[in-house]
Amino acid sequence: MNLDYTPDQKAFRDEVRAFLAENLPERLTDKGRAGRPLTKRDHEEWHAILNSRGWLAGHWPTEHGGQGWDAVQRHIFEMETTAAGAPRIVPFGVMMLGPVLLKFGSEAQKAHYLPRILDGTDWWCQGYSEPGAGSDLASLRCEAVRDGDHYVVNGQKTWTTLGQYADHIFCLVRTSKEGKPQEGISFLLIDMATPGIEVRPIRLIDGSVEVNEVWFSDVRVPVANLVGAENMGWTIAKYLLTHERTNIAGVGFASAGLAALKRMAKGQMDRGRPLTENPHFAARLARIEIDLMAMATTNLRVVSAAAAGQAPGPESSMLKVKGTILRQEINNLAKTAAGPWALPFQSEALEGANDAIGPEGTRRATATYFNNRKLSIYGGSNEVQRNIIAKAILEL
Amino acid sequence: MNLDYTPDQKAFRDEVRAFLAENLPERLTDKGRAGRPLTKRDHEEWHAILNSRGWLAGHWPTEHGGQGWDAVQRHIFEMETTAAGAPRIVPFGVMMLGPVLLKFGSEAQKAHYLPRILDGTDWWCQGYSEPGAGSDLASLRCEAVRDGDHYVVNGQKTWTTLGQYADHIFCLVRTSKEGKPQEGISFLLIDMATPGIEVRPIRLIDGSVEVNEVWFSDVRVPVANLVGAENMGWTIAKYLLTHERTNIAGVGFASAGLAALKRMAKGQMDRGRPLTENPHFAARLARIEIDLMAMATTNLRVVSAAAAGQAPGPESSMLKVKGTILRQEINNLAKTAAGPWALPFQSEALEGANDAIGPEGTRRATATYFNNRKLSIYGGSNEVQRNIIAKAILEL
Amino acid sequence: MDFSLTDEQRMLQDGLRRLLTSGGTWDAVAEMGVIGMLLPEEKGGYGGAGSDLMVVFEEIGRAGSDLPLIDTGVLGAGLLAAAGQDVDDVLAGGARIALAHAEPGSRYDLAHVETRAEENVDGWRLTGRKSVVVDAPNATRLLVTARPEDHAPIALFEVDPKALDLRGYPLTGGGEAAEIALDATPATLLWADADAMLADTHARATLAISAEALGLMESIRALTVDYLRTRKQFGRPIGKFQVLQHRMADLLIEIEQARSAVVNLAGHIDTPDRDRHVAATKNLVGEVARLVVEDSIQMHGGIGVTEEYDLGRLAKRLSMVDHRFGDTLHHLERFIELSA
Amino acid sequence: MDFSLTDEQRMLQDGLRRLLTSGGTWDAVAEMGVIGMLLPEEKGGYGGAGSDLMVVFEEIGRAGSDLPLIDTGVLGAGLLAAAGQDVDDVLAGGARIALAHAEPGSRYDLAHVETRAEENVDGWRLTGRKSVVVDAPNATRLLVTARPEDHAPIALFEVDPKALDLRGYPLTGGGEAAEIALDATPATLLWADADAMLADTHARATLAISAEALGLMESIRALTVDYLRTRKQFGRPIGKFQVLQHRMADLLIEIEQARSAVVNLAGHIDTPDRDRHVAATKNLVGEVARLVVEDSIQMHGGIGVTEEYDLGRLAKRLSMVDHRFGDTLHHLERFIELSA
Repeated sequence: MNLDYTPDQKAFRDEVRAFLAENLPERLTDKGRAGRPLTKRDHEEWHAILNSRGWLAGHWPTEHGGQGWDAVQRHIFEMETTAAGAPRIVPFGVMMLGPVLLKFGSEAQKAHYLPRILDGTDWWCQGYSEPGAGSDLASLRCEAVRDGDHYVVNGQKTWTTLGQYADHIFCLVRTSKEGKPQEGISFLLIDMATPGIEVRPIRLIDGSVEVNEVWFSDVRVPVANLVGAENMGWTIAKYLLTHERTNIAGVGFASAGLAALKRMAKGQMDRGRPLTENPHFAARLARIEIDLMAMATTNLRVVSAAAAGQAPGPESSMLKVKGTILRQEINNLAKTAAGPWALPFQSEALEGANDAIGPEGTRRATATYFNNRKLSIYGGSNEVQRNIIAKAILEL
Repeated sequence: MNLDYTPDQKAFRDEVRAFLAENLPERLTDKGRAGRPLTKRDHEEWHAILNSRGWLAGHWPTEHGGQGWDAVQRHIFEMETTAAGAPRIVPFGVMMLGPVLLKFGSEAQKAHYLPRILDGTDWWCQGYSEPGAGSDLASLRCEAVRDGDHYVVNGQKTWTTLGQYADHIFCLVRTSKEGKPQEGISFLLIDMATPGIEVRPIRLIDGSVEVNEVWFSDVRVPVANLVGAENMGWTIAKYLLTHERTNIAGVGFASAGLAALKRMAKGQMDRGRPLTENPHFAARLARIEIDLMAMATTNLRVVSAAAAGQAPGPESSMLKVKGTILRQEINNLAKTAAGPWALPFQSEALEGANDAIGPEGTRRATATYFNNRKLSIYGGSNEVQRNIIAKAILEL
Repeated sequence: MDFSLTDEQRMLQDGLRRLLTSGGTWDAVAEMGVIGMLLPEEKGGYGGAGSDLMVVFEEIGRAGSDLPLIDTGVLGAGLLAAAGQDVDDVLAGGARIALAHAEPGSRYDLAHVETRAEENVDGWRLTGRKSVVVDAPNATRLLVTARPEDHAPIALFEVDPKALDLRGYPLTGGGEAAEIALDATPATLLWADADAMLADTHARATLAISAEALGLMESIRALTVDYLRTRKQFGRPIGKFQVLQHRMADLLIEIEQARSAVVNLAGHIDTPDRDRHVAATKNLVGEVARLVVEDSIQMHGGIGVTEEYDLGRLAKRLSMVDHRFGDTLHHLERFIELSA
Repeated sequence: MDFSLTDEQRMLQDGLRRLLTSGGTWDAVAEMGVIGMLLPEEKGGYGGAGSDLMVVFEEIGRAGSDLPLIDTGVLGAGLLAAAGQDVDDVLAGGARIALAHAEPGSRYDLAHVETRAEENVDGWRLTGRKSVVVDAPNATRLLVTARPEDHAPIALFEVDPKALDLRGYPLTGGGEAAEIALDATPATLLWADADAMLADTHARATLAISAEALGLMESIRALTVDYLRTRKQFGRPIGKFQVLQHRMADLLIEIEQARSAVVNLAGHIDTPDRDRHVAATKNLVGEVARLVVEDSIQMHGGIGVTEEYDLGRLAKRLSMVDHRFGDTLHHLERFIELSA
């Protein structure tokens, strides 16, 4: 048993660090540190920088422009970029559609779409949830009816993150009402410039506008845009839920969040001493840190097993639940640490106004707290994850 | 709104206090304080003292030897006796069978049994649970088959508290297998001297032997011992679960337990200071105390409503859940406070040996912690209570 | 022992609930006499019992109202009356008062006042910074605390809000506040030794905001129960899932605990044990508020965090209760100190 | 990065598991060479890595064994070896060693030693009281700590257990301990300045008991999963109830956290960051242990607290882990101090 990286892994880590020191724009890390949201341009800039080094999709195979990273390398890359305050890679193309096409896509689809993800030609978003089908994807109703060489899509998707920036959407659509509800679902690629698509932003209580409703009215999609076979969408969705989730625990985000929280709390005075010296605050901070130290190792154990080729079990569900609880705990303690500075409503909209209230670290505490309530809701709610874990261990 | 007692209630409280100062034997409070279990004799002695004043069953109507206390008086009596360290009244006759007979019993049954409960002639125990029917009473199987003027009882009861002391048992028995499972249950009074009854003690992990298995083999019980009509047992059991539970929160026990915990913790030194000055210990103590202050008022609000004649709703379930959580929290913190003194196994069996290990307040901490795991299991487990609450509010 | 309301309180409750449901304005609420209910007779009001405050603010919370009743009614009118000022006009709704007491570094410490008061021939002048002054952008009267010198008692002043450098902004969950810079700002001295009256009005404000939190919890509970009964997933109402049933049961239990904590504080607001109850109640209410906010959003799923659905606004208001008049940590420590 | 065991460790794990399942005695365990696995080569053993301790004690825990391997192997042999003594006989199972270090008032403070050592012409004599000395009633060798004077370093002595006033008693969850009164008891000085070796052996003992706790958790988990699958109520296996499913899922998550915490400590036991990991691991393991004990009993219902069913004994042992080598509160405070 050895908790250290191998010499090769250390060398890779150093390589990533050196690259970040050289190439990560300070403008972007500053924005991240202040909790200000990134623009589409910011994301594109960072993607292009990574792609120039071949690291935008390092876990893809080399023949498709990746590096063939194993789970440990991928983990190292994620930890280093997060620790350096780099923007996260927008996941929809690189982390979600890419692996789906690699596993289930036709050669033509791979040849067409994968390079366009890497070079930024296409910006993808995800069309899974519907108003009546959040955690219960099997009951989705957005339907695609075959009409010659096309599917005609009608219905509504919701919670489409960054849909306002996207020019393509991958959707789960109903292609059959026969059999079990999950048997009639297909995975479809849709160009958002197709007539009949409308995107409406949803404003959230933190003031953000990152999620959207997407409406489809008689949208004609070429049959060639079907991924895998018709009615195979459930298999594809499940694949994404259990594979390709090395970062599901969000250890990097949690570590960076905890570090930021500590910095901020040290600067808040509480009855004449730094808040970090209030024993009750210190206790809550310590409990989070102790839990995070363990979760980081749980995560590494899973990563290490994945790198050794072991099939994923309920571990990704366990990491999702614990990881989101911890991150929300950090967000809550940051809101607590902000004290009265949590009161001003400082939404994204105020960003440019340069008139934020209170010390820098406190300004986004409340908005982040509310925004990250989503962590335990989306990507399979924590209740659904616990159902999955229980099913796997109880075998009932 | 007024949180003080009325002058009449204050006078009653003072009367109870004066009586306790005069009549509560120090020998019994000493035993209680040291956490030593009471013998059958101890219980009988205390019951007799209370009965001499007419206070053993103060909530019974006056014509049956009670005082007709309302819920507030009853609450005052319970709080005062607990605070004084008096033994609890063994509930099976006075608190359980008594109210059942008063509500459902025949005149003959009332005339025969009620005085014998008061004067200590009969010691009752409860035969509800079975090995396959704990929280799920409807599935009980111990059966009573009519044979002339008798029922013939066969089967097994378990978790029969203090059954080893009892000479009578009231049982839920199956008298019909028709209809819904709960429809074929009857409430039967059984003299434990009847041939065919065997009592076997169950040893618990704290070393105690307070619960028992009771086995019935062709036990002949006169039909006159049926309470209410045949197959009416479920109604009677439900009546007991929602009525007659003024003390279900255990505020008195919790208050006494918290006071004992504080006394004990003050005497434990932790790195050169009393444990109560360890801020992390103090925080847990404070959280318990704050919760208890609120629960005491929740309890009073329910008591006050009951005294005003309001029908009980899901409140008793709410008090049961919160009350047991709090008492178990106190028990856990007492075990923590005991520190290394929690390690010696100090069971009841050692009681007489006069060789207990460690400071007095610490000696029973571990045993009490384990013994009181039962609080959230018996009398309708906390899971069952939450089902009841949810059903009442969600009306689904 | 009596937990029921008086007939007058019940009328107030009914009237206020009806008024707020139909979008009651500041003037309408004042006209109903609500502000006067917050002060006792000896201070010019006609209420002022703990239970009066509880009734009023539970309704404010239930409606999710952001009327600045705490600021004008409890703090403002309370301090003016304690300083011997006539408050008839205030009770009639003729003024909106903000209290500029907290400062950028004071967090929840009432005693932390670095703003300096200097007296010269023209009268008093104040210099310093005041922070998150709730309702200041709308205030017609502004009360300001300052010290003539280090370690001197805190003194209470009035300043003309129009004469001020005031930077207003919206608050999370509704209402507004401002950062205020005082730079030799002319002021009128109201009371030289205001520590006790500040402690007293803040204790009452803590009761008020705790009752408001309780009202918010009740509304959120109702919304959530309704959602559990109507929203369907996996082919049945989500309220049929045992995990959500039990979570809702636990919420209900904790909301009852919060109600009892508010009752306790209301019953002890004029007793020597007041401060210990302030600490206990605010701590418990803060803990329960967090649970209610997080669990109700979780049970709603995504819709719980959208602006168009009512839960979000109520949840934000409830979550902000922990950031005024001391949070759970602050009051936990206070409770430990006061229990020692 | 490699979380797998070596071939030797896997053999040790398999062998020990088989041996303990068939009721392995002290002699059999010693003969297998298990005690030697707890010490590194430079101290006379042939193991001693953090992962060696983890493997051994996870099996001890899994079996619910009360063999005093921590006392003889980790503390006893560890201290003797550190003091330059030959431990071949101990590693071969030829001795049972108890360490009399804690005193009635020491709680979890390693530095609290009031027992006094005095040297005269006949040699050293010790006077004081030692408390909850685990396995002392069965020990053939007894190590005792004392100070020659206030503030002097702690010195390590050996005392003949037969010459002692020793009051033995059983421990919750198995094993025995004793209260020991020393009254000018003759003793042999082993090491004059033993603070560092005490800290070191106690860090290793904390790893050992944390791994033991992990093994206990695994056994309790297995029992509980089995119970949920087979026990029927309301007409179906209780594992079909969503509330119990989710509680079991949460237990599983927390047990994985405990495993990672033990891995962390095993991996840092010989690094400068050792003490911070000792505190983190023991705190986390204590928290998880409480959850596992209480939830597993609750899910079992009444049978969970009966002596005849295996859960009770395992739960008692697991619950007692928090009372040796510092509890969750102690290590929380240590972690905060070490993180500052």
